[in-house]
Amino acid sequence: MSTLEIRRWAPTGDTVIAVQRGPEPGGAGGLYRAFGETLRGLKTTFGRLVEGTYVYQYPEEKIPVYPRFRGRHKLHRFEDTGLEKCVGCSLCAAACPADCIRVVAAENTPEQRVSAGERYAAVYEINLSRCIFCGYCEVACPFDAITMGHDFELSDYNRDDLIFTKEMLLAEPLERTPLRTEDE
Amino acid sequence: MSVARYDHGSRIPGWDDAVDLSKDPASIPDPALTPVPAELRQQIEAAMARYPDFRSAAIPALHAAQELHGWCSPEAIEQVACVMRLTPAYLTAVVGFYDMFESKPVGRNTVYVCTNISCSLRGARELHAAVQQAAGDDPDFNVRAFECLGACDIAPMASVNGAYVGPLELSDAERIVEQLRAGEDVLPEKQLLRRKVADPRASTDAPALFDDEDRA
Amino acid sequence: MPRPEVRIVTFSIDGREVQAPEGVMLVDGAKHGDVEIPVFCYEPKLGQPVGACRMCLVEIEGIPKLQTACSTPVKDGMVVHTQTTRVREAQNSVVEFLLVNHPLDCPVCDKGGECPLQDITFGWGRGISRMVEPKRHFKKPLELSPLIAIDRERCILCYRCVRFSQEVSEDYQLILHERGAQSYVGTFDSHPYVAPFSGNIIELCPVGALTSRPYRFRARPWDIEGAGTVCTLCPSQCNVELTVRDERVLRVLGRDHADVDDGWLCDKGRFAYQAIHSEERIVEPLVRDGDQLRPASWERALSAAASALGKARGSVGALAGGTTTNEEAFLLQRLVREGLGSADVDSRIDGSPMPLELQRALAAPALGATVPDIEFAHTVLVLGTEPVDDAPILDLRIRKGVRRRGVQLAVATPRPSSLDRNAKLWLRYAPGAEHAFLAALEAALGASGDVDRLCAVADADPKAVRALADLLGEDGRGDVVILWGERVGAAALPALLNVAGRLGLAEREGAGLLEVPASANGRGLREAGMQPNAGPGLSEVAAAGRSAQQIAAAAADGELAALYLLHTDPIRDGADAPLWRRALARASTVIAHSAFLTDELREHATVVFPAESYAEKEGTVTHPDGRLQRLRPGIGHPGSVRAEWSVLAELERAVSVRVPQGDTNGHSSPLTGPMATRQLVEAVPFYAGLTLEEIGGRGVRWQERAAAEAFPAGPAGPFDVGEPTPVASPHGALRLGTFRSIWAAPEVEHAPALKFLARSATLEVSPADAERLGIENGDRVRVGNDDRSVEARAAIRGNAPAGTVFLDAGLPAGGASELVDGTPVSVDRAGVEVTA
Amino acid sequence: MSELLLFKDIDEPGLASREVYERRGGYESLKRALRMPREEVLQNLLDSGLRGRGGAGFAMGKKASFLPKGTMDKYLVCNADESEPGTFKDRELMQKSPHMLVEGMIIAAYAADANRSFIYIRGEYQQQAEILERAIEEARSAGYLGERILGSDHSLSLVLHRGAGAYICGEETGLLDSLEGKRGNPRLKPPFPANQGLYQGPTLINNVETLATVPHIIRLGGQEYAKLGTETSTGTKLVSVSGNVQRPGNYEIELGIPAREIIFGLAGGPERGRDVKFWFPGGSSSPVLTPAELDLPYDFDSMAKAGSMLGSGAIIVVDDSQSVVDVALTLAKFYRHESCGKCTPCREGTNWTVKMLQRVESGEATPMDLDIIASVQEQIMGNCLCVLGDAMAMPVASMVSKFRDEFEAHIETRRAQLGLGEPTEPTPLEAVGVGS
Repeated sequence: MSTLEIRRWAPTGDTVIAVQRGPEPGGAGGLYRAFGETLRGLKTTFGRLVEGTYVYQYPEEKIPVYPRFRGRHKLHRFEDTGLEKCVGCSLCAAACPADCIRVVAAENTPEQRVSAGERYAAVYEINLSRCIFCGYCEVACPFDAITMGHDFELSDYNRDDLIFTKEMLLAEPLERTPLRTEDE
Repeated sequence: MSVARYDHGSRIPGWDDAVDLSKDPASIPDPALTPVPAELRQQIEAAMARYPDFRSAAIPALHAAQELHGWCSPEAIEQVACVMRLTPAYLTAVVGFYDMFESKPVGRNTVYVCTNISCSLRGARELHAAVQQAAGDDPDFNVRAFECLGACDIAPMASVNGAYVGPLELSDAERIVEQLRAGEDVLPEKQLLRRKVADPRASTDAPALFDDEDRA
Repeated sequence: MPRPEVRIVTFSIDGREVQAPEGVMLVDGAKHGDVEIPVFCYEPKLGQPVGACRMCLVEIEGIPKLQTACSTPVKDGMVVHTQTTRVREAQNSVVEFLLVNHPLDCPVCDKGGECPLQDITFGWGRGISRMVEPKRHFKKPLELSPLIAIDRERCILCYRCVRFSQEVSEDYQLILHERGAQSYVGTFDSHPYVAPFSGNIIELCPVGALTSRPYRFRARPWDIEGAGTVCTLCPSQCNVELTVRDERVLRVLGRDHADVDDGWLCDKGRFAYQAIHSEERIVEPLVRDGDQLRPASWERALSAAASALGKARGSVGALAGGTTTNEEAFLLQRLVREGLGSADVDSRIDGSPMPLELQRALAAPALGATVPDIEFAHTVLVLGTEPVDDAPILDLRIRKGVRRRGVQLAVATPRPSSLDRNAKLWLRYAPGAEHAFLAALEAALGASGDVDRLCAVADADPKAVRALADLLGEDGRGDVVILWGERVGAAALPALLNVAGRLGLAEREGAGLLEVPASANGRGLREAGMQPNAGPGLSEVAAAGRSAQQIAAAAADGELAALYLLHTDPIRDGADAPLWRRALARASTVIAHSAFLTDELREHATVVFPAESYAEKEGTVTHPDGRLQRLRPGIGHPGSVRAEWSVLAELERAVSVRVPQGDTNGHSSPLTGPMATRQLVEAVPFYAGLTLEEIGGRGVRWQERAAAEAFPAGPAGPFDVGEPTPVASPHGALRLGTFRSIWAAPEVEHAPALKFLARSATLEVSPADAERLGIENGDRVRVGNDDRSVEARAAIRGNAPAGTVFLDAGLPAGGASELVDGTPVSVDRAGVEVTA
Repeated sequence: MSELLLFKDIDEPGLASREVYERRGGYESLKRALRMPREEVLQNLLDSGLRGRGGAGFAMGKKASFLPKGTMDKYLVCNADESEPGTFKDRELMQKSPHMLVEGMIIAAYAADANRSFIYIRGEYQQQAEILERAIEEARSAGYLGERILGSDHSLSLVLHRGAGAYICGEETGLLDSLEGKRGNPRLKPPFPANQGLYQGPTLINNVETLATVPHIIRLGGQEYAKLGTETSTGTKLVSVSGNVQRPGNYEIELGIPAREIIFGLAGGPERGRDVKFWFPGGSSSPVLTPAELDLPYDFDSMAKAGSMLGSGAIIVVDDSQSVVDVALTLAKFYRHESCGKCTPCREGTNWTVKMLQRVESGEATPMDLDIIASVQEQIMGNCLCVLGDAMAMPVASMVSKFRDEFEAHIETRRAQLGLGEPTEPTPLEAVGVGS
């Protein structure tokens, strides 16, 4: 009575996902389990083999990336108000295993409102020469203010130029990396 | 001197109010700079003398100050604080804790309508609404729904300037207000002080001890 | 009250046998068994537990209801459970209740990451909320004072801040308004909460409801590093932890030390760190170039200083004060004495010279009281000092003793003290009449002398003096601690020593004298040899030099060619500003280590070396009770600031032909900070063998070490008290008393957050005098004596003694030091002609 | 039915004056007590078995005997902050027979060796305070109060202290804080008032009725008094009956008579055509009882056995025309208003309960909310600093458990009225709080 009763989950209809199970071990099924998957893999390999070689003419031609590819970070604004989503909480910096994020927060004033919260990031820098693109910052962000984009062309002539500032991260990348569609 | 007030009529800020940074911190008022009416000072000092610890006189002193000022205004609190040598904040904390201390300006005629359980079972909420309506927005009146006033035997009831009256009917609301306006004794026939004990053995004119018909 | 004996008891917690001192609360006792019991409202520093938050409920066998571990003392054989379903259920419930109205705005909350509520919710909460009703919402953040912001949404009403204001600092400004779920923390009638210790509530708050406005949003706990050191802005020398981010001090927190500060900090210590990063701070050497000071290289500055000093050999006066460390003081006096052949060094800038044997008698280990002694004494006498201004943290210690341990407090000061209300007895004497007053007290304690006559000289009430003597002197009444201010003056000290002798303070363990020096490291400077008549370790010197006052007079008369000012501004700190102005103008060379330029330095300094802040310093300081504490650099030097010990060492090398570098038989100039410390320790016999490791993070009292035996004992007394000079009894004119507010400090003026507290001259007048003079509260008045005068704002004080006015000292200009000390003053409304 | 003790002569005109009171045998017990040694007076109180009439029902003599011996100032405080809804017996006593209380206090102070006494009367009882003040003045001028009372070695000062409207000041430690001039927050116990109470001194705190009974115990003798009532609930008790009854008021009964006799016999029961739906046996803080429990003997133990309590002896009768939801909400609002705010479960628990009950009232709740209400009450019970939290949690929990059907029916009807349709069952994730 004193604790909250957790109701039994009784799924029905569409909520159920059927999973196909492989054959039971032993006998012919066991043999298939031992070699079948290997053979299936080899089929793909040989199938590709006959396709021949194709060279992507990078950088003119770019390999599309998968939707979940973790490229250069982006900072976001609210679409309706234009305010920055980042409140300068520094959780990304705390989560960053490479220690490449630096946030210095400041307080919004009624005259100058930058973010939706009380505070905003006065300085937001990512040192991309150190970043390992693990995506922890994205996970840590309580406001979905930072996400990993698809941009991977990040080389430069100067180390200092690889420290991306807030303005750079808020801006859309100049060239968009092609995105792979589902069946590609 | 005009006194800046918040929207709610009080100089005492609420939840949503920041402090006024232009003010000095409120320490114990300096007697050289805080005039206190002689009568109030004497009342407070008399109260302080009655207790082993002078702080005990905080409530009596605030009662006296409220009597004089109509509510526990910052001026009233400062005066008490000055005599008692306490910080005004100490007294503000006390004022806030007790229902009978008014931290906002109110009318002089106090009508507390009990709306607690026994009274509300007998229609106190309607009565409160009726009294409020009868008093309207007359600034002389302070009509409040009050928690149990300890007179459930005359439910629904009200305390009118300290005098308990009941059981009241809705029609009494108008009379209470009228009589207060006229400065008369309020509902003399319904005053608690004139009421006899309900226990039939104690009271000679109460009904018989057991009325068989009423037994379920 | 003597310190209670501690007995160890054994009890069982979660099936483990645990030993803990008897009488400690279960919460603390459990820690001995590595069991953590969550708490919010419990904070032993605040006094008796209130058991309000209910977070610490535990099950104790034999008691049917769950008990609060914060208020249940451990007893022998007690069996406690903290992990049962029932306890967990209760803990879950309390967390759930606390979160009912707590906004989950941790990402924007300054407390996030170092928040007890976060931690406890994580550790003891249910992890879910069943509350679907709207939470309360309020405007946020609101100002509670210029220093503190309050966010009432986040408040969990644990009472800590309110209890601090009511039971620790006793300013009683912060209260709970209303009742029940409507309660909120606030002040009277929208007055700000401004008090000397208000900042402590920020550290006490277990949620982000009270935040520091200067620290707001500056950093997150994972961005910062903590650096432990000692605050040297006043003699209290509180242990602090600096919050450092990117080589900047962003915050100062207390670093609990029961023997020093009890875990509290004053607002000056807490917020004045901003002065470290002030734009106006000098961060490079300045050398005079014609009539202007210009930035220069270190080489140039050092050689300029060395050659100027070298020219003035034998005619150099040196003063040290402020945050000067023992090492710096030691090196400076060696530089002046041995390198420059002058004996004129001093650290008592506003004091008069003090005979060496008196000094030795006063500093004797047996006669010294410690800070905790104040708390456990039977009677404490506060003599000629206002602790809240002179050593603020001691004010809290005295209040704690009175409130919690029944200490009897007596206050004897010329100016009404904020401790009067806590005192069993307080009395007033005329400003400057310490000598007469103490002589009267000694007579009242049984010495020969006419109490009434002496009281008349001191303008004190003989009845009160006799009552004080009774309070202090009754046999077998326990320990007496006398907290006295350096400003009582040298003349009064024989009588003070005699009073101590009559009370037998030297024979008692917890009794004694505790001096509040005028400068932050006053004791250390003197022990390091920064005195005209004593070398390091209070050793005798061949020929005594001039005291600070005499240095000023000599310089003004052209008898001294050079002045060396280490961390001190004599215009502000000295007793006679006009004399010092003349001295600085007349001296051909003025070398100063200063963090900020004053008008006088701008005009007269030859070389100004940038001074280190205490956050950058390395070295040791000595607490008034003899505790050597270690300063550790928390941040790097800004600009081209250099360690001052090294600057002094460089100068020593440059000016001295007798000190070749690397000479191991004599002394050599130190090359590292620890080397400087070693040289100091070698020079002071009673510091012998002390190492920085031994001092460590908590410090060590030299009196408690074996080397203390090497202390040069002074005469045993009784001392010749002499005849006190009668204080001026003015005819129509008023006596002038002075006081130095806690806020009269350059750090306060240069810290943006504290600027609003910076003092301007205020004249405290009694109502009777005000009426006679036709002065209203707040009027501008002109105070003058001889041919000098200053303008001040009149403040009428009901408890001020009639016939005396009190004027601010320690101001950069226009304070009491502009007037002639001890001479009656006249007061007129400003604009009216000053009567001669 | 035995003779009346407290209510004997209560309506005698002028009883509030010393003259009439003395004519009716007043202050005789005092004189008698002062002739006995202290120990004997205390023994009489112990023998009488008198249990405190304020609510907790702790044996009064025992409490008095807890006070340490010694020469320090000891205090007797009369708790006249009668603020439990449904209780109004002390008001009647103080108003009509103030001297009985004064006399009782002097005797109790003598037994406990207290030298200073206070009456803490609630601020709303303005008229009663004036009457008492007069009575105290009369007693003082007659030498019943002051130094060396009636030539004995007993000295006592008595100060009447008016409160200013706070239910929590009826809690003994809250009362002490209030009497010390602070906010009336209850204190942590231990230390108990008997050791460290008012101004940190030993303090005996008793209710008005308890103290007013003392002269009668001395008059009858402790053992004789103990013969009244039941074995564990001795003596007569003033019962305040209110709510839906025909003759609300105070009745003096011998403990142990059936509750039905009080509600129907004395107070006349509900209006004709109405039935008792439930009743509070001991003020609004007591868990409610159903009509089935009307025949229980009205005494401390039987009420406790039935899962409720006798409390201050205030019976509130609710008839079947009333909505239980409404009663629960009224009660919860009262306790929210009166919670001092010191401890978390009470402050937040009462607040949350009101919010939930308001949703039940308006029909926005689901039956699952009733489970949460019940669970929250459990979380409050026993976890608070004082009993105020429990005082709300117990009756609300009892109402929800005993009248759950009605609560559910209420929600349904309200939803129908508002056209909200069936309550949606929360998804499993919502049920464990994720996503809410």
